[in-house]
Amino acid sequence: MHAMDTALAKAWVAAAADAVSAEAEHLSRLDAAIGDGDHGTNMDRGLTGARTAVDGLEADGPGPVLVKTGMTMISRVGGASGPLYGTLLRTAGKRLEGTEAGVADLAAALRAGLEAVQKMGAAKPGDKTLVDALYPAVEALEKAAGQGTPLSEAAEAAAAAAEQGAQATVPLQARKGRASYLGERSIGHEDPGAASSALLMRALAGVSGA
Amino acid sequence: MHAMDTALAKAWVAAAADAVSAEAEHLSRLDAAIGDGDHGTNMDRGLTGARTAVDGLEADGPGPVLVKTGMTMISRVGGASGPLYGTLLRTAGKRLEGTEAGVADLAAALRAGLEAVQKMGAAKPGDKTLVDALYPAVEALEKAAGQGTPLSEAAEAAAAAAEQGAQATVPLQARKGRASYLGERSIGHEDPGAASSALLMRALAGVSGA
Amino acid sequence: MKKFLNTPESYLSDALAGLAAAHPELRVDAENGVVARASGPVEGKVGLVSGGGSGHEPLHSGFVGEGMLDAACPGEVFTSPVPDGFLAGVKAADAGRGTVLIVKNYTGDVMNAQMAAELAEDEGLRVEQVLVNDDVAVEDSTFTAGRRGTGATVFVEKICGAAAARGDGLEAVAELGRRVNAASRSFAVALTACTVPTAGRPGFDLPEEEIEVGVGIHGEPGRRREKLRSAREIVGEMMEAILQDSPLESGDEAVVMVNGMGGTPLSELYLVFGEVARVCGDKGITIARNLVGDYVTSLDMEGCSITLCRVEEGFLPLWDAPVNTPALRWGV
Amino acid sequence: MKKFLNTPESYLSDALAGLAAAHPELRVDAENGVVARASGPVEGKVGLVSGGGSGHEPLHSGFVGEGMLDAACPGEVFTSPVPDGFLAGVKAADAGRGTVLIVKNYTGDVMNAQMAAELAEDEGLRVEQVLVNDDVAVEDSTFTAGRRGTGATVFVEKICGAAAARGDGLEAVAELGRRVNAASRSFAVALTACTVPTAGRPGFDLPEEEIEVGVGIHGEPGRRREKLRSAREIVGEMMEAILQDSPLESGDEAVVMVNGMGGTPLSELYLVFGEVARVCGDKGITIARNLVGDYVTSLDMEGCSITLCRVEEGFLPLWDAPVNTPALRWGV
Ligand SMILES: Nc1ncnc2c1ncn2[C@@H]1O[C@H](COP(=O)(O)OP(=O)(O)O)[C@@H](O)[C@H]1O
Ligand SMILES: Nc1ncnc2c1ncn2[C@@H]1O[C@H](COP(=O)(O)OP(=O)(O)O)[C@@H](O)[C@H]1O
Ligand SMILES: [Mg+2]
Ligand SMILES: [Mg+2]
Ligand SMILES: [Mg+2]
Ligand SMILES: [Mg+2]
Repeated sequence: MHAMDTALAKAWVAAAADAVSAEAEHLSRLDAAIGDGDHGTNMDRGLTGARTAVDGLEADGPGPVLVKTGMTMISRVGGASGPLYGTLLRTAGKRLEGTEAGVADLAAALRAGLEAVQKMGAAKPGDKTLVDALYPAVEALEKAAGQGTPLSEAAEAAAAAAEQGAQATVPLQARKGRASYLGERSIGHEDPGAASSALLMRALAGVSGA
Repeated sequence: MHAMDTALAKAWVAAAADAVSAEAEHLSRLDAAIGDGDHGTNMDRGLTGARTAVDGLEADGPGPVLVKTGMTMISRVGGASGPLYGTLLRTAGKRLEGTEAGVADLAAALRAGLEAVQKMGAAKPGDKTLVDALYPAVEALEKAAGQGTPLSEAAEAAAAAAEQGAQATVPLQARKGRASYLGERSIGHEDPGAASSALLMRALAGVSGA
Repeated sequence: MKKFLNTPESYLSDALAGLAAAHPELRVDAENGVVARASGPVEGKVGLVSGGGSGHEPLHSGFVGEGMLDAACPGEVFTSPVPDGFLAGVKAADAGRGTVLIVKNYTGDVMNAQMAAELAEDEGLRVEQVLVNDDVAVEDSTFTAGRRGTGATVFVEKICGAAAARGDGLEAVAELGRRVNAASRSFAVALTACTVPTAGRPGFDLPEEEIEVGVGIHGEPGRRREKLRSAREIVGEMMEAILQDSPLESGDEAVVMVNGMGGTPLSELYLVFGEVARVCGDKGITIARNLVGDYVTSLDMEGCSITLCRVEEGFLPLWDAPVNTPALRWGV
Repeated sequence: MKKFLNTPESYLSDALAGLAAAHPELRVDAENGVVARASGPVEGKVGLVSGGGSGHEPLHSGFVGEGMLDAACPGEVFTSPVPDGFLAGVKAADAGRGTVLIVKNYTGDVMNAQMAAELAEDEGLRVEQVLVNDDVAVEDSTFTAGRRGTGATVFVEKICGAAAARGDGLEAVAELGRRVNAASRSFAVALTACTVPTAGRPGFDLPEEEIEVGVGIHGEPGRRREKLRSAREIVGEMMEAILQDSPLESGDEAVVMVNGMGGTPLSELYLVFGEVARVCGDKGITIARNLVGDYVTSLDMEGCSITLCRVEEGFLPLWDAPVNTPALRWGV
């Protein structure tokens, strides 16, 4: 795969929905430790809805697929993750205009999405949020774009970076979101939002590698 | 001991209070199985109060000691056991007029008390109540009175009969009091009121044997 | 045992102290076991008193006030008040026209109240007792202590309270109370046992996935133990027991209470009420009025009871009449 | 998990169906996530809406009615409503003079409400938001998501509701809500964790003899775990945290709420209130009004929160003004 087209975007959403469904209980359990235990249910509800919403969508490019996914998450998820993931994907999707998106297009789109997320939630890397997984993932995509890496490899690098970023949230003290209420007790647990972000990037690698 | 005087009556109340205090948790546990778990606390509250009440009582005979004990239980215990034990002892005490009560006097007094209890609570032997312990105890006293047995032996016989009667409540289905709500589930447990009645008769045997 | 308390022994008096602090309109006399209106007996009105063991809050002290009780007699936890307690309640309520004493049908309550009534009559006070015995879980009740008084107590207290407030006489208020009781049936289910403070541990062990069916309000085990099922099935069984025994027929109106036992979230009680409403709809019974919430509790027990009262001539206006108490308030 | 429910997934909609059956004066629209007055928006009045995750009943739907909210937006259990939900609430409340949207300070609630407010404004509706953030358990709040909104929400809803009812304008109602929030502080303690239906098990394990101090209302663990102590000591610690941060000074009046988290018996809440009253007495603070009961719950959690609001100019008449909702009712 050298670029994302409509079908690949839809496949991404479907794969992400599958991955989150399979890991929903795990995500909720992570959230129970430092939050309110609903992150898996929330993401599952949103992505299951999004998968159905984009399934029959007539779109001549990946942009509308991501926009639709983002909008579905906004209107189905609620909580913190709904607006954040919704904004991420809606903003990214709006940036993708052609029938196909190369690695550089995708990197730029997700950077825009990430910036919107950071503006909305005021989280910086290190605050123990989904930004900690998304930020290195976008950086990895940008680096791959600069080097002309094909999508499959770029997505693989992004997934690995996201997983590493999620893992790196374990020793951090949360400064944003519900986990921040726990103060020092938030240390020692993986952030559920970072974990779900890693799942999303891993799903992208999975469908891009085909 | 051939008869009960003021001192012996007071000693009985004190010994009964001690015995019930020591067994309060056990009595409440019996009550928890087929009732509401307060019988030990109830009896303890009542008899502790009665012991104090009769301690300084100026009385020239056992009658007023038992009347005072009964009245204290009525105004301190509540629940089913307060009025029942209160009536038992108050009625019995009223029947004892002299400075001393022999076995026959005691048997007649407790018979009168038991009849008042049965009138008040409408329980017959076999209904799985304190009557199941008191009834054979009074019969034993009556028998001893007929045979001219000394008080120490008579009380011993009454205690043994009460203990046997209490034990015999285990296989019965309750027909009176709170345990009756359990229907067949009341079978297999000792009735707490019968158990406390046995403690009272055993306390009498203890102080009479000295 | 995990509870907000200072010592198990001071639980009741500390809770009553808090009640007094929160409600200056009540006179709380912990020593004599009476909670009464601070304003005293109401001139020209029949007195209304109810009492019983504590641990069922808001019953009865939360129902003292305008349009409902004049006094409540809280006994020790789950233990009937002593005769002196009931008597103190009667004295706090009596304004010369006599007092109706509402008694839930438990051996202890009945005997202590009876003694109190005799003592009161010795002192020249007129007392009429109303016995509440609405719990259909007790089946073979004719040979035993009879049925327990549970949820219908709230209905009797509310309707008699309104009748007394409008000026009805002693016998009329008592007779009305008996009619309300006769028209009412209840059934309860527990998900967990409650813990009496002085006992320090739950009254019975109930495995995960099992429930006690036909429980009372004193932490005693129920008639039988069953597997936990859906709310719809549980309510179906409860309603069947109630309706089998109730005077309610298709076309009738009912006042319905879904009551929490102390540890049940309000959302679950509403969920249960939804199921009750469905059954009533199926049976052609119209729910004229309802209460959903904690009214007759068993300390921290998780569980609920359902009470249905057939609406008879005159009940609804009295139900709707103003009431102003800590736990029930409308029309004022 | 032991609960009265049909399926974990239908928990919320079944509970809302029950709410609808019990309260014909409410219009319950489970699909769009709105509970509103059945009579519609009130001509000439500023609309008042509050919303948030479900599981805190009676908050918010139990506070819809005369003198309080026009609409509530119940999200999924412990999950902020989506923007469409908040928007539907605003539309159900708006009578042309604008709507005040009360939002508890949680990341999700704030973001979803903000999106809804923007959508509403796109449609030409005026929306003022009032953010509630009264929980002093969150200490280093300036670097984080800030303080949580908990018990003070009830005070804001009641006082703003009365102000809107008497005809105050949009900015005035919102400004008053902000003042009430600024005057309020809360602190909560849990004896047990709650169980979210879809999770099926308690959010955290809490050993017998230990409590969570500084918990929120979403089943999250607290700031720290401590040994269970006497109610007097626990309340002493809670009050210290509140008073250290509160504008309350000796000589001031306060409105005080002792709130149960869903599984706490009323008698324990009164006991806690007694301890709160003692501390207030010691500090020279007069309790002008109080609420004791379940108002802002966390499903079946055993625990309680204490909220103190300093009485400022104009608060008390609005507090005392008539209110007629399922969960709060007086003066009507
Ligand atoms: N301000 C924020 N910025 C970025 N991400 C955030 C922020 N607040 C929360 N999150 C993310 O949201 C996740 C929680 O999502 P979720 O559990 O679905 O919502 P809620 O916290 O409302 O229950 C957290 O693990 C975190 O990664
Ligand atoms: N009608 C009755 N006649 C005789 N004894 C009774 C009757 N009802 C109850 N009891 C006795 O009272 C005991 C229970 O006493 P207690 O637990 O103190 O009161 P309560 O049942 O009110 O909690 C029973 O074990 C039984 O022996
Ligand atoms: Mg969450
Ligand atoms: Mg008992
Ligand atoms: Mg008892
Ligand atoms: Mg949430």
